[in-house]
Amino acid sequence: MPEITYREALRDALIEEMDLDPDVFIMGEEVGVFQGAYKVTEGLLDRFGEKRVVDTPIAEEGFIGLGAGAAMTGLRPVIELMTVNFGMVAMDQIANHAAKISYMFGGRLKCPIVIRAPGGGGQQLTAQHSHSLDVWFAYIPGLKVVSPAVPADAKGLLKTAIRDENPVMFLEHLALYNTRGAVPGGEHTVPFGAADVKRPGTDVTLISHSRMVLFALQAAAQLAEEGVDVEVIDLRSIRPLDVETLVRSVQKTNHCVIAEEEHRSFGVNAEVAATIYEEAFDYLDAPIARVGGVEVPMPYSKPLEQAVIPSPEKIAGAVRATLGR
Amino acid sequence: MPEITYREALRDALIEEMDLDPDVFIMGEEVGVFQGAYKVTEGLLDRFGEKRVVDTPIAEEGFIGLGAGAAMTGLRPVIELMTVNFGMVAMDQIANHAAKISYMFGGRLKCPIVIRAPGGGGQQLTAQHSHSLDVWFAYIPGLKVVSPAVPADAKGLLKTAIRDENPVMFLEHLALYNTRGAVPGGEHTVPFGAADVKRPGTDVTLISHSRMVLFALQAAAQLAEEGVDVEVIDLRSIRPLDVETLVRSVQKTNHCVIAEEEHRSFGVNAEVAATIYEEAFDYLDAPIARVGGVEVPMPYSKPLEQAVIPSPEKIAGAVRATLGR
Amino acid sequence: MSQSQEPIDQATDTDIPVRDAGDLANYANDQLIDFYSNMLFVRRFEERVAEMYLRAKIGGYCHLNIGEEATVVGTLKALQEDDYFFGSYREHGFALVRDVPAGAVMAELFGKRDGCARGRGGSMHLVDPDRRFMGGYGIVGGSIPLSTGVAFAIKYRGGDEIVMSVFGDGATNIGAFHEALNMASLWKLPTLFICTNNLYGMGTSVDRASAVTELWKKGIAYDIPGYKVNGMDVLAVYQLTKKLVEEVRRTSEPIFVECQTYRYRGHSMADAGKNYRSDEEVQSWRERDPVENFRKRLIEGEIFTQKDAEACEADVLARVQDAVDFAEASPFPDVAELDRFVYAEDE
Amino acid sequence: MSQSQEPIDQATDTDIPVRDAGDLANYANDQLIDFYSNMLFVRRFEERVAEMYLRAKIGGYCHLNIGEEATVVGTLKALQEDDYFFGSYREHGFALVRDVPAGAVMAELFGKRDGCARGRGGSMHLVDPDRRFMGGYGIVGGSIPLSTGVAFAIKYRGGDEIVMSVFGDGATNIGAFHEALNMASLWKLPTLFICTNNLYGMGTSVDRASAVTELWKKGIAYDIPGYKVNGMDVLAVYQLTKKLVEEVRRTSEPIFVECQTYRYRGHSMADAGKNYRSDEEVQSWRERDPVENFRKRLIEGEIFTQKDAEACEADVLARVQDAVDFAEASPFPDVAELDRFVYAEDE
Ligand SMILES: Cc1ncc(C[n+]2csc(CCOP(=O)(O)OP(=O)(O)O)c2C)c(N)n1
Ligand SMILES: Cc1ncc(C[n+]2csc(CCOP(=O)(O)OP(=O)(O)O)c2C)c(N)n1
Ligand SMILES: [Mg+2]
Ligand SMILES: [Mg+2]
Repeated sequence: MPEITYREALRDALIEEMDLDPDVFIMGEEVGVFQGAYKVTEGLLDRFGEKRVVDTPIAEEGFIGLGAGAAMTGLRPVIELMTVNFGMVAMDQIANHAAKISYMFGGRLKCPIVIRAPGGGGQQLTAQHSHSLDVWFAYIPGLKVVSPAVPADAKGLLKTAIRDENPVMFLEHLALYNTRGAVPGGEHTVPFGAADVKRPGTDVTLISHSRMVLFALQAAAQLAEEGVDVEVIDLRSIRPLDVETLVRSVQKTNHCVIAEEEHRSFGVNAEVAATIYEEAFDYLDAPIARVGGVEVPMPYSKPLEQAVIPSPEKIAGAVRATLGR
Repeated sequence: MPEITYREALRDALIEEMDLDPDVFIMGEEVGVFQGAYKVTEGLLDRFGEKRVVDTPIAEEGFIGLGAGAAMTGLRPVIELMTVNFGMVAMDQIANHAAKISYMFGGRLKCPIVIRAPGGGGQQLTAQHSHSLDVWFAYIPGLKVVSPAVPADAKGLLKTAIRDENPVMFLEHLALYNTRGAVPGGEHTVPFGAADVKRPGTDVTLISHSRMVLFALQAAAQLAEEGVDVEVIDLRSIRPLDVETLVRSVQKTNHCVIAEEEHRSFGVNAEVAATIYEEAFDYLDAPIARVGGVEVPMPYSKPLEQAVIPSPEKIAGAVRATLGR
Repeated sequence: MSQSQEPIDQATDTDIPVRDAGDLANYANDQLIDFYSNMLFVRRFEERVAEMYLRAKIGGYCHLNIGEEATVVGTLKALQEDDYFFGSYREHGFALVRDVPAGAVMAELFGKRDGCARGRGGSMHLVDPDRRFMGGYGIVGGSIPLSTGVAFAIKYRGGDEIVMSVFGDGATNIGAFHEALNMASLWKLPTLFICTNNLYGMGTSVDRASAVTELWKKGIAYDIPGYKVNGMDVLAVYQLTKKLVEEVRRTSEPIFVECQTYRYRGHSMADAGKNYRSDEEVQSWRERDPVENFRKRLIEGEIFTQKDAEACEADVLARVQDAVDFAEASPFPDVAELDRFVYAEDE
Repeated sequence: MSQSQEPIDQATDTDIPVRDAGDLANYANDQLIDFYSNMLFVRRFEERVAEMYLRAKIGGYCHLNIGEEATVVGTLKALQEDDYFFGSYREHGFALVRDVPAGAVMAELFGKRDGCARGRGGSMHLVDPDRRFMGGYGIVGGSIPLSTGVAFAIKYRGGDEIVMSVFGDGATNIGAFHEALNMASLWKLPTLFICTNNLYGMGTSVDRASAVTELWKKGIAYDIPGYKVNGMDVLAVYQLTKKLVEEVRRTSEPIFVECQTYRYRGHSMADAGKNYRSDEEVQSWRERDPVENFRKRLIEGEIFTQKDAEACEADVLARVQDAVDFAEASPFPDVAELDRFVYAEDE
């Protein structure tokens, strides 16, 4: 299998789905002439034309609402939110319109929109531009929320998202676009609601998603040298959550660490932890350790920012502590 | 102590603080001429005049931002968001501006704004108007989040909020305005970060906040007849969270149930649960039971809506199940 | 809180000629009677809704169109069958005029299984995709971006339908309005924006909410032509809207219309409608009543007789009663199906 | 993507007379030289920032004012000391002209302890309350409501300061802009809105983003008078702004000014600025360079000599170097203080 970047994987998924279905179109700030703020949509304007690759004004609430309206007629917009931070101006259209269309109209309308949005920190983008808002979206019934860590999942999940009949928040990570990985050739989709064991292990279950999966794998590699066999699970899908895979792993390892980039409190990690306790309480030999971002608005200064974001070392440390080593 | 309504308690707090400090003013939709959509601000326009009781256009992002700007100069706006649902159009000003002012400017500016917002369901207000968004706000460092269940706390927390130097989300509940309770006379404030044992008990810790505290107390009364002695704890303050009070109770009762109106998954309850497990794992004789709203956009039809919101019976059932009865 | 109360009949800032709306001779009798009976139906239906609300058959927020019937009927009757409609939470009348079955509307208000949104939506979220009635929405201004999205889809597919997007005066102050109108104009999306200016957003009069009180001008900031019409006169509204619907269809460019109208009752069933306006003001608008005055005109113009009017009244009342009966007879939705429709059932 | 490139010097839609901006005789020599040296300082500072960015001394998003110096200097020099300023993320130059110590600005860009935001804010969030420089903000349009809030506070307290609120052309399409301008006008909040129209929001030209491309007209939708000025001519900008600052102060009513300017570089350090505009376009604007042309004018007008200009250049470079040295010498913030300032330290 050829290695491609996360960015290319996303682009491939877009191209394949746009080739397959003329109802799929792309809309967002700088997706066309500028070739994408992060170049995910590079070349697509040339390939598909202005009709299907639509540059917008800076008006996230407006164009996400517009996309949702188009979706209500059966079109399949793939909206690029330049970064998830700008979702804050559009929350009403995402969470109180798109997410509600199916239910509040008794199933008589639907809204198959995909909103792609990179988030996360690590690039000195400071307080207003470094959010992980996964939990905001995950909390809302009517939305589906997925977040790939590696190119294969980026491609497979995006294809699934575009074909889904519901609004999907597709959460990317700014620091992943240049990362590489193998992607299966041919038609490749990844189902929603299926976590992925990225590294099997027996001693402890280490759960994360998005960029933190890479850090978790680094921590696992380091711990392997110390004789600790870590099972690394990538959530991939946050809503729906694949409880079964998580519980099965914990039943085997009896120990669990959750490492996420989000603010440590009130995040996705809390739900994951609470759920595992509910389903596997008697299997846990120690409380679940939660590693998360330090709870501050993201500072600009490099050493401060580095101190906010969980590192592989910090994750490894939490694993050791959980195992009493 | 005289019994007054939750609404009157809020109004008293506003009047007292406005009498004390000329920098305090009220702003929001229908707070003046209309006397408040839920009549909390009734009479205040007459008493304080147009300068300090400001009716706004329907522009939540605009007037919350405007309030935040005024707060940056040291004024103390108390914004009324007609309901928390309309906060969705203003999330950017709340979570990405007001909440960030202090930190991103290195402490050189501050933003002492209070945003009062009623939320919750139970009044057939349907999908777009029945949110409990507590977890969205609680997730954001830089915000403080409080939510009173009874008139005394409504008054005491609101006075504290107005005196606080930081942005405070003050979350009320639509179904509580007419409920009555005793409020201490004279100067009465309630500190942030302090949960309140609303009913002491020895067998199980039952945690909730806002309207659910009333349901929890009803459940406790019913269980008392069955010989189960429930300790009911009202969080009151969500960010900061009073972990100590929660943990102390669980160490005593060895059992815990959390009952919240919010959607059951990815809510405040998950953080409360995960934290208690972390701090009191060895004291828990059973997994924490979480009772929450059924995860659907709120349906209009009365029987459906009633099925969504946790009832005292459902809460009591969860307590029994946790105790193995 | 002073509001202009002069009659306003003419389109403004436009060179599209407007025929004299007052001339009944320009219309077939059937059409005039159809307008009348539709307005009457909205009036009587809403009166019954108010009654049912007080009897606790209906709950939640409930906003009536009473007083606004000429605007409701005049705008919607100008729309073609395959055109799309978006409304706010004050949309009962629009649903009825769009031929959403009255029984399904009343059943929805009752929260019953046979409601047009299967009891999930209630008063603010009536819907009927079969009639391209794309729903009522509860967030002020929230439906406007969605409506331009449907217009975008029409253009994407090369269709010749248009979208009618209805919202209140208060909605013109919120960001979503601004963003959506800019895009509609920039991309030439076939949308007819209809602002029902009933002088108040809840208790806030237009001049206390909007720096520019001539709301029809607001489109001009997006290069969208604006018109204002007397929203108490069904013929004036119909005539202008009809023209503009076809204009939008022909050019695929958005147009903005302000209909000057009034709601007699409070903002919703929870508001007595007293403390922000005078009784005299309400009375002065009642004297311009769109239903009463139109009936008088039809009788004076010998379009129909007093007896015909009475028959119409009886017919309308019977249809309203049928709707109530239908709603009463329908069961509540099955609680076992509580979480159906959260996600679209994948095909 | 065609953009008007005619010189535009006059205020429009106004009866306030505008003096001939070109007449150097209207200004004291000191003032003219002050304008020049400020523009030059912004230019050289920003060039050094670019260099430091490439050397990884500076990270994150970094947006420069190069090309926009006349707008930066002309607007800010018109402001009184106790007036307030709000900017976007493209605000380095504004901070410098507002006399925020250049060392503290550079140290902030370096993420150092002695930065004006103590290293927490970086390029987009420069601040200095002592100089009523109320901050740079990263969300397009997000600072506009805040700025009107300060104007509200001024009025609340009966002060006679004003607020200058600066944002880009792209920001005029977002909801916050609309909501804030409406309230500023409705409540007569003393705000001077300055739109720096540099023809692009990132790669999107004004005509691809805004249905109305004459941005100064956008205020009119809120009954706010609009002006347009040649943003490449510091005297034109200063003269108009000066007048309007005092007009806002006198009337407590908001005014809107569009400054037509241009950024030579890409949107940020991450953008080469190539694929959405032609080299010829960039070149044509460089020929109108605000710094170069003004220097020539000053020399031709015998305000100063070529030698003076060289001395000024040397002085500016030295000051930039001082700023860099200061930033280099400052330590990084103490990680132990990571969570300081999340909440205001209660008094
Ligand atoms: C964003 C938002 N803010 C506030 C409300 C509460 N609210 C409901 S209707 C209304 C008044 C709307 O007035 P207008 O647009 O004139 O419509 P009308 O009710 O007069 O038909 C308000 C403030 C809301 N639904 N949405
Ligand atoms: C709400 C929001 N959407 C998108 C962005 C990303 N973004 C940053 S600057 C920018 C362009 C702004 O253009 P303009 O207002 O013209 O200012 P300029 O950069 O030209 O000074 C965009 C789209 C943002 N910061 N905020
Ligand atoms: Mg109205
Ligand atoms: Mg620009």
